[in-house]
Amino acid sequence: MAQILYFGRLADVCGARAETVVLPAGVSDTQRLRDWLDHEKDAGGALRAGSVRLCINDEMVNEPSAVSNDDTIAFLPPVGGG
Amino acid sequence: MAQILYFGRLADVCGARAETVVLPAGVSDTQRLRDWLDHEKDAGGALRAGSVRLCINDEMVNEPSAVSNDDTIAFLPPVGGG
Amino acid sequence: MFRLQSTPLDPGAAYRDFAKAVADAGAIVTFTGVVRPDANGAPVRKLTLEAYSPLTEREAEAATAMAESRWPLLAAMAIHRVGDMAPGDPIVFVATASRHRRAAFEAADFLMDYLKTEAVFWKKEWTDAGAHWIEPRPDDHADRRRWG
Amino acid sequence: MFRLQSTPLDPGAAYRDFAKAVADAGAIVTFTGVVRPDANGAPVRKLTLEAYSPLTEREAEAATAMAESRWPLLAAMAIHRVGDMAPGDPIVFVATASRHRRAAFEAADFLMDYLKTEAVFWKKEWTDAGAHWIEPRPDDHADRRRWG
Repeated sequence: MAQILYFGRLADVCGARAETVVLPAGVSDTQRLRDWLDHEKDAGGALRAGSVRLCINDEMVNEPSAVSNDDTIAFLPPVGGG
Repeated sequence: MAQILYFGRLADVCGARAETVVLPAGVSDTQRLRDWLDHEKDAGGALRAGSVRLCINDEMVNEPSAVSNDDTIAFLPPVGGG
Repeated sequence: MFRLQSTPLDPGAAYRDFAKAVADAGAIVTFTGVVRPDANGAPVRKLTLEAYSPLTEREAEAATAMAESRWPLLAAMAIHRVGDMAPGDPIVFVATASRHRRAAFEAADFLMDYLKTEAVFWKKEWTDAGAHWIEPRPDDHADRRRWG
Repeated sequence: MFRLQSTPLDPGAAYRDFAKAVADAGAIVTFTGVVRPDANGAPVRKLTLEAYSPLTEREAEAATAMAESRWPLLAAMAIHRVGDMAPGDPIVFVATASRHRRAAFEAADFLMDYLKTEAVFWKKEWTDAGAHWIEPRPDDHADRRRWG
């Protein structure tokens, strides 16, 4: 099973900060993951937005990247501290 | 009598930080004061230097300015703190 | 050096610890970011800062290392709060030390621009008018671009 | 606000007093100038700072007022030591507060450039190689000219 993390406003949109999911056959890269999860969570495009970056196993990735049921995948909306 | 103040390195050059002097007749402006005191104190030009600014009664002055025996006159070498 | 902190941040104490460790410095610059009491005219009740450990720490460490390689610093550090804060609470403390002041000023300025635009944090502001997520202002991105 | 001080300067405590008085600030920048342990390779034994009261205070007050009129500050202050100091002792502490950070950074930077080049102080440095009076470096004057 894959671990999915939602940060910032995406946690509000998805109603969770973390969840485990079984990736269906065919959800094998980040593009397909975004499309599938956005539909599953009824996120209205929030998970597909270009401003949202993805992190796999605590590393920022260029997209598309492969994903599997062994991964922890984090959805990061625009960042900023201070 | 006029009060003369020497700051910074001018106190070392003149061997005093403050002194009272009677201005001779004719020492009526800052230019004449510089010439006369530089000679009196054997200051080797230190009191005549353009980099040394004069302050009369705690106010910076443009030169030449009038001086009298009622004044406190300060010789200020280049400043800088911090 | 970078540190996340979930307890209240004391910039006065942080200054002392930092200064003690850089005996050779001629110049020490600090920046403290504080929760403002109002946002768009509404009183702020709370600010929540969320980080993603260990990604947040790793990237912020890289930014302080970049500052140390770009300017002749004796030290650079940042402490950043996470969790819930009230107006007036410090959010972030940055300190830089160098022999001469220009390097310390520029490096602190650079680190704040990094923290505002690239550091891995999310901020939620709670006012009487509701809660919303804060993203960097256009000014923050413009400031960040000054450093290439 | 400007203050001359002949007793040791504690930047951590000065920070706390300053921050308490500016509850609305989002950004607080501080600069601390410290006596360096060496000069041209020789260990420094002592640094003596001389001021000319009330001229020094009056002109430095005017400089902080100029900073307050030029940038949208909530407050600006400087504390400057006089008398004898040892390596590691703080000489000067500047603090600025504003809603956004750019104003606080620039105003602190400006005040330090003023203090280095125009503030009415004289500095004598005592090393094993002898004592000499320190005047502003060319870099200090170049920095000062940035503000017109």
